[in-house]
Amino acid sequence: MPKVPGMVKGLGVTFRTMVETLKPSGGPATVQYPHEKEEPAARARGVIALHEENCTSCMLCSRECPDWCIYIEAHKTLAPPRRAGGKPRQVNKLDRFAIDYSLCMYCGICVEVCPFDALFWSPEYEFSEVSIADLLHEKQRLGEWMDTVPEFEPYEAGSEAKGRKVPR
Amino acid sequence: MAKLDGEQVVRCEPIPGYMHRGYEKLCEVRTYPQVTTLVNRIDWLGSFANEVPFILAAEKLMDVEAPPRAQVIRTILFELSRLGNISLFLGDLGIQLGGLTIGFYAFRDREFVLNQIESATGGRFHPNFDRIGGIKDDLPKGWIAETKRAMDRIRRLCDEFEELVLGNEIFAARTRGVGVIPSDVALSYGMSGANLRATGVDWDLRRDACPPGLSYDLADWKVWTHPDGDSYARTWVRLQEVRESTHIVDQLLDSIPSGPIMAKVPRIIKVPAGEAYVATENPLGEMGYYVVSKGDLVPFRVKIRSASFNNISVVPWVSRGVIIPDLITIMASLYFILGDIDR
Amino acid sequence: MSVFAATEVLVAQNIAFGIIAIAIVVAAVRVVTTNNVVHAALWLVVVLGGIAAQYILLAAEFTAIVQVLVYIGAIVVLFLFGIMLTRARLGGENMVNKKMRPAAMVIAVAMFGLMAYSLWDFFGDTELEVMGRSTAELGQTTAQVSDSLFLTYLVPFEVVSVLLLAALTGAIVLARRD
Amino acid sequence: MNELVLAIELAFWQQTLIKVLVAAVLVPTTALIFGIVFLFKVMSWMQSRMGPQEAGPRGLLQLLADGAKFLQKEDIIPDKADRFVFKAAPVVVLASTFLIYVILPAGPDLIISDLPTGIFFAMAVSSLSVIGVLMAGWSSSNKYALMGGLRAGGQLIAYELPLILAVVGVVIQAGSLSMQDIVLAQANGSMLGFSGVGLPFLITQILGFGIFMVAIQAELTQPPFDMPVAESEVVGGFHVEYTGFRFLFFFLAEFATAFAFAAIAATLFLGGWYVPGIDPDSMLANVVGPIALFVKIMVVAFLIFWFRFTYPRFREDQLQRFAWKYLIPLALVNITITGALVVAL
Repeated sequence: MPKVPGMVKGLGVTFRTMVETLKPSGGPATVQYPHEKEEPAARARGVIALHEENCTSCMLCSRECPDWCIYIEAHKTLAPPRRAGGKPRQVNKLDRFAIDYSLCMYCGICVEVCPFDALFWSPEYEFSEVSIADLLHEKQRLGEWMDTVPEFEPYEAGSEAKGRKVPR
Repeated sequence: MAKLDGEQVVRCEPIPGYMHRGYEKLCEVRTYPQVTTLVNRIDWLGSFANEVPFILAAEKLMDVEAPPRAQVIRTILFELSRLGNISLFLGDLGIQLGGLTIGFYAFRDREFVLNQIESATGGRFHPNFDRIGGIKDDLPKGWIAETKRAMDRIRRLCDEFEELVLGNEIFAARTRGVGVIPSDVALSYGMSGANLRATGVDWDLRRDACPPGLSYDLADWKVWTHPDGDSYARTWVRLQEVRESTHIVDQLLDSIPSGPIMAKVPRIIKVPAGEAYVATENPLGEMGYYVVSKGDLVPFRVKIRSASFNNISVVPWVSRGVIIPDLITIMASLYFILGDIDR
Repeated sequence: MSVFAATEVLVAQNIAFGIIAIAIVVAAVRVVTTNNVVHAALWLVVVLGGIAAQYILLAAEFTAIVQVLVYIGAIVVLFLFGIMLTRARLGGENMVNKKMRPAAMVIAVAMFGLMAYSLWDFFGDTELEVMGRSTAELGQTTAQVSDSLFLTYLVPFEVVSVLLLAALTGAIVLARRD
Repeated sequence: MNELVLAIELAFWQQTLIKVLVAAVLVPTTALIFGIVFLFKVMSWMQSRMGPQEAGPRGLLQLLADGAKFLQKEDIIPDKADRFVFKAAPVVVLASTFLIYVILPAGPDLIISDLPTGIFFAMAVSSLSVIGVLMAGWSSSNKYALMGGLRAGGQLIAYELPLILAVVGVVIQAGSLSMQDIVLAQANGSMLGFSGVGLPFLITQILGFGIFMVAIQAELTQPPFDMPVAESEVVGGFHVEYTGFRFLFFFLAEFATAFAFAAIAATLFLGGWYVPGIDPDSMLANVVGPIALFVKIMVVAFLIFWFRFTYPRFREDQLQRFAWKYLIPLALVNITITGALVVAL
């Protein structure tokens, strides 16, 4: 068989792609964004959600954040005792928990260092704002995102990692 | 900056520094876990690969070693970031030479690699997944099968690229004999990676000086070289490297041992005093971290040897007397990432 | 086509001829008075284009198209090319030699007089025949041109071709560096 | 010659006006809009994308949307630019393109002006665009624009030659310069004694067709010959400084020229408006003709865009060498063979 010139072969590649795109089974590689949405991976780092009940205002996340974009304000208060008749416990009441998403690098260190499972990654990615100052989200908004946090995925065979649960 | 005589280059000198972000200095005020989030951004296309040498250097200082499962997964992700990086090189070369479609193909299939990186690490571009003594998390269920499909896609991209670009007479006319770098020049300028292998030097850190913590010995693979040293050779070597990389990933996926993914390390990491230099074969070439520790929470000094800086230092030598369109080909085929030059 | 229609067209033609002629004259004056070399070349395009338009009005289509192809498409482009490669400066140039203006004017007027006289002398008061303007006849003009070129004037045509070839070869010989 | 079949007798200028409006503005514009959007889609499909979707049904009105977008943009003229020349350049380029449509037959009677030297006229006016490009490049007072303009100029001059020489083969075979006659010659031709489908010159002039396609690819400054606008070398070439509707003019001219050259190629090599089985003198041909022509144009335009989105670009010197060393000699050989065969048969 004589050698097909490379230029003709190249034409074949583009033509094949065109046929592939038009075939119902193939389809284009792109999606029409506002109408269809791609499903991000369950681990995708979209936005950080806060489970407020678990937060003890220990400030670990705020300290470990590489660009210090987490703001926490809290005051000490007395909570009702665990057992009836016990002494009231002293707890930190969270006043403010805000993440400045214009600074956040989405590195995930805060989620990782949180010792009480208060921070979670949500794959939600549609939280853009018109003004950059509006990207400073307070704890109400962070709490709302808890609903979008998916369950942790099971691990691949051979793993010894412990499965975790998302508190609801 | 290029000084021209008509369309002929008299002298061309890269002037780096416009993207200097001071990483070496920033690293000195970040704790060891925080540094990985920074160094991710040096070569932003193969970001996981940037973490690895630093982590390995820290591990060397702390004298810990990641468990075998973590090592294999680390190596797989390392190769995935190489695929993500070099497949973009193939597309970028096409765009620089005016073939827009090639760029689209590269972006299309690179997406499969990025999706795999994302579903394992959570981050598409900046995974921040490597930890001293292991990796952050284990793989999710179904990842191995999905990655194998992605590798098939990448091999198909390689075939398409070979037909569309390397086999094309126009491309050959543009790149063959353009920007020839002999091996002694390449060595004296300290070039590394595919640029060096394209000059015929058979040198790959993955095979020749693989630091402990990566498990390339589990796979059976080949280092490709090309004797010509021109732009065509550089492209060819990279394409073979992508293909070889998919085979490495496939083999490693089959041989992931079971076990833990983290070694025993203290929660607050303090690295004992000492110095360590670890270099790995990154997508762009040799990347090394020289870490000096004084036993503190933060490194005392971090020196980063990135591949692009050395690779572009050859530009003044190679661009003498070439014409402008060839300069484009040379620059595109040398393949540098601005962040990797200036750090 | 009726005679009436033909004359009506001719009236329109005459008006168009006049308008274009005025435009040509204005453009021609600008060619020599502008300080900007590129502008001069572009005004020349207007002049040559206008002349092509006049040719069309005079039912000499073939000549008109050749005019566009050769003069505008090739010669002016080469002018522009040369100017832009060598002295592509925006804005006017003050180095233009203006001292020779009176002499140039005298020569121009003399030339105009000479040509006007010779035209007048030759044609005098000859009545030009009004041509019917049908496609078939117009087609003939092109055919006539080619017929006379390749039958009547074949030898001069070939001689000119050989001359051009020689000139071309000579140019290449002169331009070669080695 | 057939008279226009109209109930009322119209004065010459009225007829002209209607012809100009219908044939020069309405038809090409509509055809352009749909044609270009179709080509947009083709190129998207080749790149595994869907192409325009949002504007109008299936994105067919994308071009109008683009036009409206460009009209809203600020019209920037560089401070040091030669204002008048700068403003005139896009008009010259676009005008030279639209003049080509004047001689384009879409049916036995559907032609604005059946010049006896039609194809020659088309070649002549298409060479005018060089002037517009050079004007744009020079007046922008930008070194990249000037470089792009000069590259474009050199390229257009170099490829004008093979373009015309490739046409000469067709002209010799048809025995006429008139576009209408060329179509009829193909319609009345016969293939090996079988006259059912006529004789598209594509078959006899396959070499000429190849040269023509390569040459128009270069004339259109499209890949693989797009050095004048190569964004990695001269950052966009002669239209770097243009914005808003002036850029729109260049943009339109680029696609309209692609369309016009595709139309010429369709007429010269594929039989133009002629459809096998329909009598070329009948009224039906006037109805079917434009559609047939449009389909043929789309086929050729598809080829142009197929090449465009497959190949990387040549280098400037390779381009010139290719033109002078291969294309022109090949075209001359083609003419010689055609001439010899026409005389011999």
